[in-house]
Amino acid sequence: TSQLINYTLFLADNALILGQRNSEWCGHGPVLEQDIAITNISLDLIGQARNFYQYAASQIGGPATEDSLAYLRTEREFKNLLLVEQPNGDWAGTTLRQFFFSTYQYFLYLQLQNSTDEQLAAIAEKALKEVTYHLRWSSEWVIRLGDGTEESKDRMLAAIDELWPFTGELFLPSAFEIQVAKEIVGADVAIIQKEWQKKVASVFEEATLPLPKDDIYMQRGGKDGVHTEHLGYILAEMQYLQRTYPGCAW
Amino acid sequence: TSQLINYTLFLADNALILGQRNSEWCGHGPVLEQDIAITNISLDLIGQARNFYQYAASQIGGPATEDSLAYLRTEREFKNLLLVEQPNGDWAGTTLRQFFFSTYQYFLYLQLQNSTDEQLAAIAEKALKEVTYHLRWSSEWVIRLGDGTEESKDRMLAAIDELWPFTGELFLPSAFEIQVAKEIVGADVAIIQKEWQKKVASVFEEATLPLPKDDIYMQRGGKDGVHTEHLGYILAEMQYLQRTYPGCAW
Amino acid sequence: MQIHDLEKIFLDKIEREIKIEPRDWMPDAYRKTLVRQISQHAHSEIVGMLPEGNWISRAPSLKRKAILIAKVQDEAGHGLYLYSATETLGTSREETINDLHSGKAKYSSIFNYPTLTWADMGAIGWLVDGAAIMNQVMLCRTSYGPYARAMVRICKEESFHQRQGFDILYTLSKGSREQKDMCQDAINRWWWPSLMMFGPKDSDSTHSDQSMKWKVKRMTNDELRQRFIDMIAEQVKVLGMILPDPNLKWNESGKHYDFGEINWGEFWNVVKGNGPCNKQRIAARKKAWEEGAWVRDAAAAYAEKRKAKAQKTELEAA
Amino acid sequence: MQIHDLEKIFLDKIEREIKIEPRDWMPDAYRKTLVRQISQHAHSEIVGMLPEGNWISRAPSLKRKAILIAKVQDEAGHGLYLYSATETLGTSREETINDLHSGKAKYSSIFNYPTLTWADMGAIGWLVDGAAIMNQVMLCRTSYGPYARAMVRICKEESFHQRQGFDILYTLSKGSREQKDMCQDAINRWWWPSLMMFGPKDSDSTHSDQSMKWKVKRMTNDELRQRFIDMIAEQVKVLGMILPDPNLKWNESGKHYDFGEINWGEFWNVVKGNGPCNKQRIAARKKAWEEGAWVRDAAAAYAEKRKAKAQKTELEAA
Repeated sequence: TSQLINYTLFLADNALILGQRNSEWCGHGPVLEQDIAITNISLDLIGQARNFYQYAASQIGGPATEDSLAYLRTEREFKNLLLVEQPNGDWAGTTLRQFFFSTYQYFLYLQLQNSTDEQLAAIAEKALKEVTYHLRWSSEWVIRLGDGTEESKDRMLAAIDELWPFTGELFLPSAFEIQVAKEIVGADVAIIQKEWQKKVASVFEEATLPLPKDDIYMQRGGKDGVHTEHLGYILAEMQYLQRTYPGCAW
Repeated sequence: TSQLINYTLFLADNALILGQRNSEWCGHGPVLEQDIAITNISLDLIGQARNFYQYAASQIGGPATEDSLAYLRTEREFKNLLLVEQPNGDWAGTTLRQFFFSTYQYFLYLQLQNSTDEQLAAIAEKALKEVTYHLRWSSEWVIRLGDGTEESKDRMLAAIDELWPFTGELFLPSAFEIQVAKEIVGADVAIIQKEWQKKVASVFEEATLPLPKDDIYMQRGGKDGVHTEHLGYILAEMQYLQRTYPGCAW
Repeated sequence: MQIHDLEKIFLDKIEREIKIEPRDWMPDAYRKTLVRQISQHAHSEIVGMLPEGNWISRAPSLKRKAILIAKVQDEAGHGLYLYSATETLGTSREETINDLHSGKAKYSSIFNYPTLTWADMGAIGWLVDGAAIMNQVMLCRTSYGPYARAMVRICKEESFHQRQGFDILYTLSKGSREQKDMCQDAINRWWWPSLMMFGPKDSDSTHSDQSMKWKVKRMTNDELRQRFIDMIAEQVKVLGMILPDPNLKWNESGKHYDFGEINWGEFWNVVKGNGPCNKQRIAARKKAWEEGAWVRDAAAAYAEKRKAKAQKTELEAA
Repeated sequence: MQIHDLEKIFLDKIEREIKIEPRDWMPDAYRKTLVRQISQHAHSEIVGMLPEGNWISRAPSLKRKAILIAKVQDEAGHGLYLYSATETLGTSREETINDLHSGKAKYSSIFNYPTLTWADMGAIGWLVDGAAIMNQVMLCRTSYGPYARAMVRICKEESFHQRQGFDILYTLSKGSREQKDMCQDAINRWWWPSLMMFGPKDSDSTHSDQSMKWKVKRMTNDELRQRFIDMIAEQVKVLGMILPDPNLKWNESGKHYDFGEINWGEFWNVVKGNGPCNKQRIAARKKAWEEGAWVRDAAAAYAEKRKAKAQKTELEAA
């Protein structure tokens, strides 16, 4: 169904855009081992994106390919969460964004691997090992920076302030999520939310970081293609060659 | 001749790329009046670029337009000086870059307005008023920051260190400059260089800034399309819409 | 003279349509209202540079790029006029700007929406500037002289901007399928927020009554909004696009367009700081201001040096 | 034992192809040569991440993007091995990095050239990694154990990179007119700098003789360069491209390719710091290091806290 296509693209776009953002660190990390770690996460995410795009392309049929879906859609067609398109900020912002997202992705894939859609289930199952590592790695950084120096705590607090408003959207199911959850054994966003909150609370506690208050207003729009102003720039850069030399093999 | 086309494109590319760079300040200047001033310079430069591109398009003929020349050429085809594509840096970097370039452009246009090529002469003559203002404005900033506070002087010194290596290229005539100077009464780069050096020396003196030593190595390549890594990003962003929606009117 | 007499003279001037000037006596509340309103207007011009500035580097033709730069520059100019107008009321530009950065002063909430495609440049010109003009035309006759005169200058440029915005959309509406979609999409996203620009309904507006009496405002929010809707509902036909309101329909007896309910929850939410770009806009302004501090300091230090030098020369000459 | 005897044992090991290990006695000059060479090699890997990293965000397909990221990541890994190897010689990573940032330590000059088009990713893989491999294969047999073992690991990955680079160019060479031009242009720009990677001519090389005696190096600059040219001159035919050297031609009697004069003025100029990107590369590395200081501090502080806690727990349990 077309909602399954949208759902698959949503999964792909999330992974691609965060992979693209993380890869900006490549060669610029705070220490070599972490440069390698964040680049590795980037690579995993782009791998997941490719699997989802390939699946979406097979559903769409015709000339659609993983690359046509990644390189030839516009800012209003991308369905990724606003969270993943936010600028990297400093290392606190990047690791916190990763933590928020990996926690979400972990509980999402945990359910998806049991989906009746075999393709989605297979991709989720395979990716789950990677995401388990991303989650551990990013949790450790949130804890390390939260409970490190005064400066690192301040920076982590600023990152929370910056990114928290983008976490609500994760749990506001879009039309395609609702439809897909109905049609195939998909993911129940309410369950993900509960697990996500539990995990975040426990990591924040260990990190001696306060949980934001309940009444913070949550941004939304990504799933419907209404993004922040950042996405347009990401795509302009990412798609440049494909747009400049249409129809070429690379 | 095709060298006259190259020459015209060179004049156009310089103005466009510096206009594009300066326009990044729009809405972000250090004080409202200067935000307006730098934006105004940007506007003048883009206006000059349009005149030159239109003239180049008329020489090329066929479907060439000012927009096809600005939006559909690649990084290896742009002939602009490396100086104008350098990142804005801080206000010292931006005003110094403008000063170096406007001094150059002023003495260049001063000669070009007497060119036997009527089009070039007309464009240069018209633009000269604008450039005279750019030169005065940027000279004043170099003096003000050089002779302002300790911080502003340090920043101006850092900007000199950064940008000086890109000033040599201004006076290394390319094949098209040599050819055009021969064919039509064009600009004599050696004369521009002398005047440029005099002007820079006098403004630096008033600014209490030291002139860099003679033996600093000068970068080159822009005129032959061998740019710094910055230009690719400028073009990816600038050309995005034209590349994404080919053949449309806007 | 007693306060009572001064107030009488003041009200009498208002009554007789004589402009209040900076040196004239005026009630504190009048001054306060004006400072609030003019500075809010100034901030709107300055913050309003950001969503449009966002597309300067990506404008799709050199002509459009030049027009857009000139437009954003005009807004900076409007900001300048208006900061000057608040200065005539005894509030310095620095004070006014600090209030913006601290969140004490507001600016038009419309600029807290993101500009997502090139068509947004058209929609902002047509709808946002269009809505602003309704207000500004009225303000050309506002009772405070410097404000009214600033408005006269601003109005001329704004109506030019509105035409340019319409022209962007018009070109898109005659273009490719993708361009048409882009055009309709921008209208869909900007229509409701632009209706909110006129402020709450008259029945919910806190400042309106007194402002009307002082002739600071000369038409109510609802009156202006209705005028705007009537104008746009006609113009949209030229574009061959539709306004995203199923309840929009010509009311023959009232000779105006009826329209659907505005989402006031969203309105207040954005005013409170929760719009998509509130944080980003203020952060951009603060960054520009803070990173410009050393420049302003250097300029001041240099000016001081020059003055000292000039005085010395004068003394020696004397 | 006297120094004289130690040196005899050392030279004897070298002679008999027994690897020198970290705890073995070694002449100061040998240690110094190794630290200089290995750290220069490590820095080349790290700085070498930048020109290629420059195209990650713009890679033209997802597959190419993934391959490129993995490749740059490999280089970071190589840097790690090599920093570890310098540590076995008693030089800390921080020291080594400081020498890079201060300009005291060098890195391969090739990375001071800009990457201007996508084809440069191919040319770097094919030519730059290809030239590096020549050197590295030889270093797998270098006399210092940890260096030789690091090289074995590195060589495996590098030859993979070279194939990937060639594959990028191969695809371009079979593509559109623009792609073919892009391919030839990249070869034109990278050919001569990659020949310079082997260092000065043997007749002008300062460190070569002693290094050969110690079996740190096992082939001369000129020997390696000739091998490289002979290999590439054949491979370029597969691409249907040409090498930008009119004097390149098969020498039947010598069974190698003759080639034109290298521009040594350019070589020394870039070594001295005047290449197109020297400043930019070092600035990028320094920025990453300086902006990462608070992260490293926080990690250290946290580890300290954890250690203190663990000790306390241990004490309480005892």
